[in-house]
Amino acid sequence: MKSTAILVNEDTRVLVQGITGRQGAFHTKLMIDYGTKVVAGVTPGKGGSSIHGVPVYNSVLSALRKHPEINTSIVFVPAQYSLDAVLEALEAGIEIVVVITEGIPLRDELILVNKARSMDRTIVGPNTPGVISPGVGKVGIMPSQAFSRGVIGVVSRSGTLTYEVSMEISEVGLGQSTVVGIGGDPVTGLDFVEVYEMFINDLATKAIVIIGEIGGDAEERLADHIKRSGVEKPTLAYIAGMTAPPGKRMGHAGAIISMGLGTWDSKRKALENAGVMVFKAPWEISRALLNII
Amino acid sequence: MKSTAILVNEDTRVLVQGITGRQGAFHTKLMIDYGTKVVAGVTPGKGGSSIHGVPVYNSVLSALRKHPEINTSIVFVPAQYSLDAVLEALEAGIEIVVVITEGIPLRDELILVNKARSMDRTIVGPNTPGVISPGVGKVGIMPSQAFSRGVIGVVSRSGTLTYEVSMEISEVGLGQSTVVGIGGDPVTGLDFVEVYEMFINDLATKAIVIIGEIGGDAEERLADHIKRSGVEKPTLAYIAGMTAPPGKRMGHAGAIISMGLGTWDSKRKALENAGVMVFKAPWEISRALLNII
Amino acid sequence: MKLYEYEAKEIVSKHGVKVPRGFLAASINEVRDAVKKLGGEVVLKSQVLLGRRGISGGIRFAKTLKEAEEASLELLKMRISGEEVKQLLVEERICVDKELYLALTIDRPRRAYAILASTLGGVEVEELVKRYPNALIKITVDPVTGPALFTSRWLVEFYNLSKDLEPQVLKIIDSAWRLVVEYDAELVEFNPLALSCSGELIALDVKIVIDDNSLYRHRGLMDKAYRGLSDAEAIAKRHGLSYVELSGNIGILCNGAGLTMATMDLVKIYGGEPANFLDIGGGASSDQVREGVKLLLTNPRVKVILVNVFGGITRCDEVAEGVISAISEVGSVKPIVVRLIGTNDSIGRGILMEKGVKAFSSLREAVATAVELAR
Amino acid sequence: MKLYEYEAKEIVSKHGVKVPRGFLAASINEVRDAVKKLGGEVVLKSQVLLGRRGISGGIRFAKTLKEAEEASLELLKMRISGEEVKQLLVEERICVDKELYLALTIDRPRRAYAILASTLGGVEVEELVKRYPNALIKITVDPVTGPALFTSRWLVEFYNLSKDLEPQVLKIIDSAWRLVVEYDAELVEFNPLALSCSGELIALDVKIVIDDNSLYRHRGLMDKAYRGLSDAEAIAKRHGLSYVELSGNIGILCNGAGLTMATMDLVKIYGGEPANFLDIGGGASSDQVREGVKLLLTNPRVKVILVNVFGGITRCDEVAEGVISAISEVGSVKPIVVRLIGTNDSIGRGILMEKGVKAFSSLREAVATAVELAR
Repeated sequence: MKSTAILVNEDTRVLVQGITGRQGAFHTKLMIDYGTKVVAGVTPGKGGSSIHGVPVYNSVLSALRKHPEINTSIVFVPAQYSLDAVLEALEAGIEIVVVITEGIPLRDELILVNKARSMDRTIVGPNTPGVISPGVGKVGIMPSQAFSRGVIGVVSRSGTLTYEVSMEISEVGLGQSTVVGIGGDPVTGLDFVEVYEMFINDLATKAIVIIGEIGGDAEERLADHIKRSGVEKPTLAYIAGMTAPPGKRMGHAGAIISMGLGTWDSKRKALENAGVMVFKAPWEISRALLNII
Repeated sequence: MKSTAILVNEDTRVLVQGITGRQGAFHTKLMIDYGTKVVAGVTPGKGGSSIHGVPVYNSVLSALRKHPEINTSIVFVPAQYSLDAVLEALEAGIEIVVVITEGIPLRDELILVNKARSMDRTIVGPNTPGVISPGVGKVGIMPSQAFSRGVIGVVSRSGTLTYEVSMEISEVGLGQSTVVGIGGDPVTGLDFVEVYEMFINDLATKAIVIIGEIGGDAEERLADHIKRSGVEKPTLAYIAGMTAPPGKRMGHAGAIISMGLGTWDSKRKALENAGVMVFKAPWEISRALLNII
Repeated sequence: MKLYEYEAKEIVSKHGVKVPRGFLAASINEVRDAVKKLGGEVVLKSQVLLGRRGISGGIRFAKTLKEAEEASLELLKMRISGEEVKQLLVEERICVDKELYLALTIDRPRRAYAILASTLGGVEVEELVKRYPNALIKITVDPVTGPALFTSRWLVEFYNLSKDLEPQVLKIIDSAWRLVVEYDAELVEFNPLALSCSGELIALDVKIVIDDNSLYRHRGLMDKAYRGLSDAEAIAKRHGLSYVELSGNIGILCNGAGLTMATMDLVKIYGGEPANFLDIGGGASSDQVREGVKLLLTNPRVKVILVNVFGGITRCDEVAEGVISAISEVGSVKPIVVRLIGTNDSIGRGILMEKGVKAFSSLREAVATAVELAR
Repeated sequence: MKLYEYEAKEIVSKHGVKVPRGFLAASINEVRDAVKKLGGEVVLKSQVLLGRRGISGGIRFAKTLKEAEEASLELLKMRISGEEVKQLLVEERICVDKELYLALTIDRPRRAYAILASTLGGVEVEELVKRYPNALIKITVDPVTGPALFTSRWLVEFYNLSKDLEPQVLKIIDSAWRLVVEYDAELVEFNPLALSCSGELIALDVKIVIDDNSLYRHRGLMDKAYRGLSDAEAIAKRHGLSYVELSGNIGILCNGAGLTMATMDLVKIYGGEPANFLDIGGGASSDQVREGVKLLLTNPRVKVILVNVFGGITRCDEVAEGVISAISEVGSVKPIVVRLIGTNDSIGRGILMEKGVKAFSSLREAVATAVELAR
């Protein structure tokens, strides 16, 4: 499979769901400024208007009827309506749905993620900064200045920490092929393993950077996968939370039973055991990359 | 992908769900006689007993704990309990579930078929005679004498009609690689297209025979698929119901809206249009095959 | 299993869907009462389960009491696709602005339910699909969670209705989905669904078909499953057989719908005419076979009987026993051509032989013989 | 959000799950009344939301009224993980034959719910997973349809219980699933689930955790979300901030949990000690930032404040305004080290500059400076 970027490429045509909201409107402008082809927006009841030159429709159905080239959607609608917005995008035939919204109830997330998987569609998120293929386009909310076109594939569970690490990679002159935020919630559409495999198959990606955090077992599952498949491209990781006191809940990870996993040490061990280098500061990663590439 | 049979091969290890029932017990014997490796059976409440030398367990869980090599299940449980039996098999990790049971409510079928698909497992049926790879094994209820080892892949929506056509193929000396009944209900796990693709990738299969009937649009969908993918192996079809008066309901097809499709003529046209030869009697198929192979 | 229109309307109106005011009437007197209670123009609708009522003249409009009496006199004498018209639904006539189509049914390729909607109401759905595909949309309905919230929004937009009608559309969708969940409906059709001159959505006709396989969990509906069947069909159904009357003279009994249809096709190809479709299903007992054969033996139109069984889950010995006991019970002298093969076929053939019935193993020979005998 | 044990037991017992008889008591008098009503031996259980109650001595057994009085006197003075014990659950003591574990929770890798069951009840689940994985089974629960019928059959077999107990197991599973459907529970744990000497299944402890993101659809639970929080945590929560008190002297405020933890890690690496974790989340307003900074300014343990914001959906101008208005409201003279970068960062830096606050763009420099100032 050949590609020069994953998830977001030259053919990406974007629908913005919740385009008339504060965040939707603001980031529509930033995406357009970055060169992303934002084709249409949806806000029920606001059909007929336009935002930054983008026509607004009452439903995804009417947006797709007018713009059948749309293949990607970005969702800014409030958490209460996110499940319905995603189902609407899927039913209309959209391939990739990037769910920016934070705070969606877990059960709604389970339903939407499973629905998309059963239809062989891709959900990025929820609670994700989105996807950026520097120089090609961004479907997300990340600050463009942190990124530059290059050869490192970045996949992350975190939002802002991704910008931090990516900026370091940009500053040493390597840049990124694509940067994917899988989302910070316990249940996500794409997971580390799937994005990792996309990067392995991506011609533009020469090395892969994983950005994780304590809690859950997403990093351990990736380590398992790499151990089974063997390291095909240099892979480096940065895990936040090394010094977080055990037993305290840091942010959104929630009270979900961790099944004995999820500490910084368990993640580091699992990844190193699979041949992944683990670093303790964002700038250490970019330095190490310079030695590899 | 290399193989010498599809769905049922040398590695097939079978669990019989509903093994102590009249049909379950009878066909367990016939499957064993045919050489199929029937490893265990399940009937809740009958755990600890045995049928034709096959140990019976109370649950699929305990059967799999004792016989982790089981990868295929055949379901004979009454329609009321079939949904639960299939869910149980899936949860226990069984890869292929062959559902013989007839008369399962449509909504239950929709739930079980979707569940299996979302788990990347295979359901054959419901309301199927099962699968036989002649000389290798059978997981089904078909009379063995109609089949012989050979090079023709047969896929059918019908039960007994499959035996009829297969017997003709056996009698001219060609035999079958594998024979798959996808099941006669409006909703099935595997469909024509999926089994057709398996046969295309199967080294043992030199030509493919489709057995359809009027009603629904399964044959038309296959024709669409073949038209798009091109004819990669000779494909022949026999469709029952050429002389059935329109508007009358023949058997199980039900009152489901046919979306304007489903007549004998629409199926014949669609298939011929895709390069598939359509015949009007079972023996014509075997004669035509002789000319091809 | 189909419900009568009046039953369907009763259910959906309990769910909050608007239907015309109306009364059921089985006699001229009852029609008269209904018309008086309704006042104004009325519609008289034959309550039947089969056939296409509209085209058969089973629906009449009446402006006066007299017109209504005359029309109902005719209707109550009618037969539609062989079914007697015993009851009429007498309804107020609705002033209609626009006729729409809405149905919830199975979407086979997507393995889900689907809502079908069209701006061309009153047309049959097969017609819609074939001739006006652009006037039709299909919205997938998850078989577990049901219609998503956006569905009513899409429909209002597609139908080009005022936003105020969204709650009414939602009620209609909800009603259809409740019928799936509570009654295992496989089709709920509102056709036409009228936008009335006063701006309301009113279901002028409602069709509900219940999944026969689910009837065991809807005991209340079970006895309704026999309505609209002919005597022979009712007998067959009671014994778990699937029977359809045709016009020829060769009675056909097989196992499996596909094989039964194939046998009918071959009879035709050989120049014969099938008298029926009779599928004994999978794993039939000798009792079921006996009842099936008796149906054919006692049908005066049947000249020859052709039994074609390829045993799999069905056992040929059971079939043979059924054939023999039917013959001895009825004492008929009609020729019976039997073709038996598959599971336990040698036992079955032995049983038949003992009673002097010859069993073929070749389908071609059996069909040729039956057609020959029927000439 | 966690419920108290007594609340959890109230709910599941309404669902038909057996729990010990018991009374809530907030004083010695109420304890006395409860013991008298119960008769016999009792268990006194501190009602707290945090910490590990058993290990902390928060559960006591008493054979006599006197023992119960003495124990509750001590318990009602206790603090467990900083939380005051204000109420006790006084329960009859159950004669236990076997202790089991049963929970319904999220299975992240399968993107579903799961039932976890173990024959080793009374042990914490993390312990079970790590040390006794063979004594544990996991049964997937579909997030829409809930537990399949076979689940109770599997559990009865796995626990090696008598078949008669299957209805009781079913009730427990149903109760857990109803909590997911009706309350968006993310954890329902019965631990231990006792097989009593009289052969009944009795839930000795029940833990229910509700998904915080779902609280908008459970208005009745919303005010309960603040229980068990410290004053600072409650203030933070009210403003949509995520706050955890730590032991150091460098107050940390960032956007995003990952960046906040990373900043804490770096502070440690540079030799400093974080005073807290404070995540303002994504897209925070200047008001939220102001309240967050005020929390740190008014915390006497905080010597230096380190603000690290990488703007994405959060805008640096909003952050700068929040910082400035917190300073002017509190009038504090604590040093504030700000690192601002990303969306609208130049506007943000301008706002800070105007008020004499220097903003770094390098994370390294900001951390080094904060640690230096805290020495």
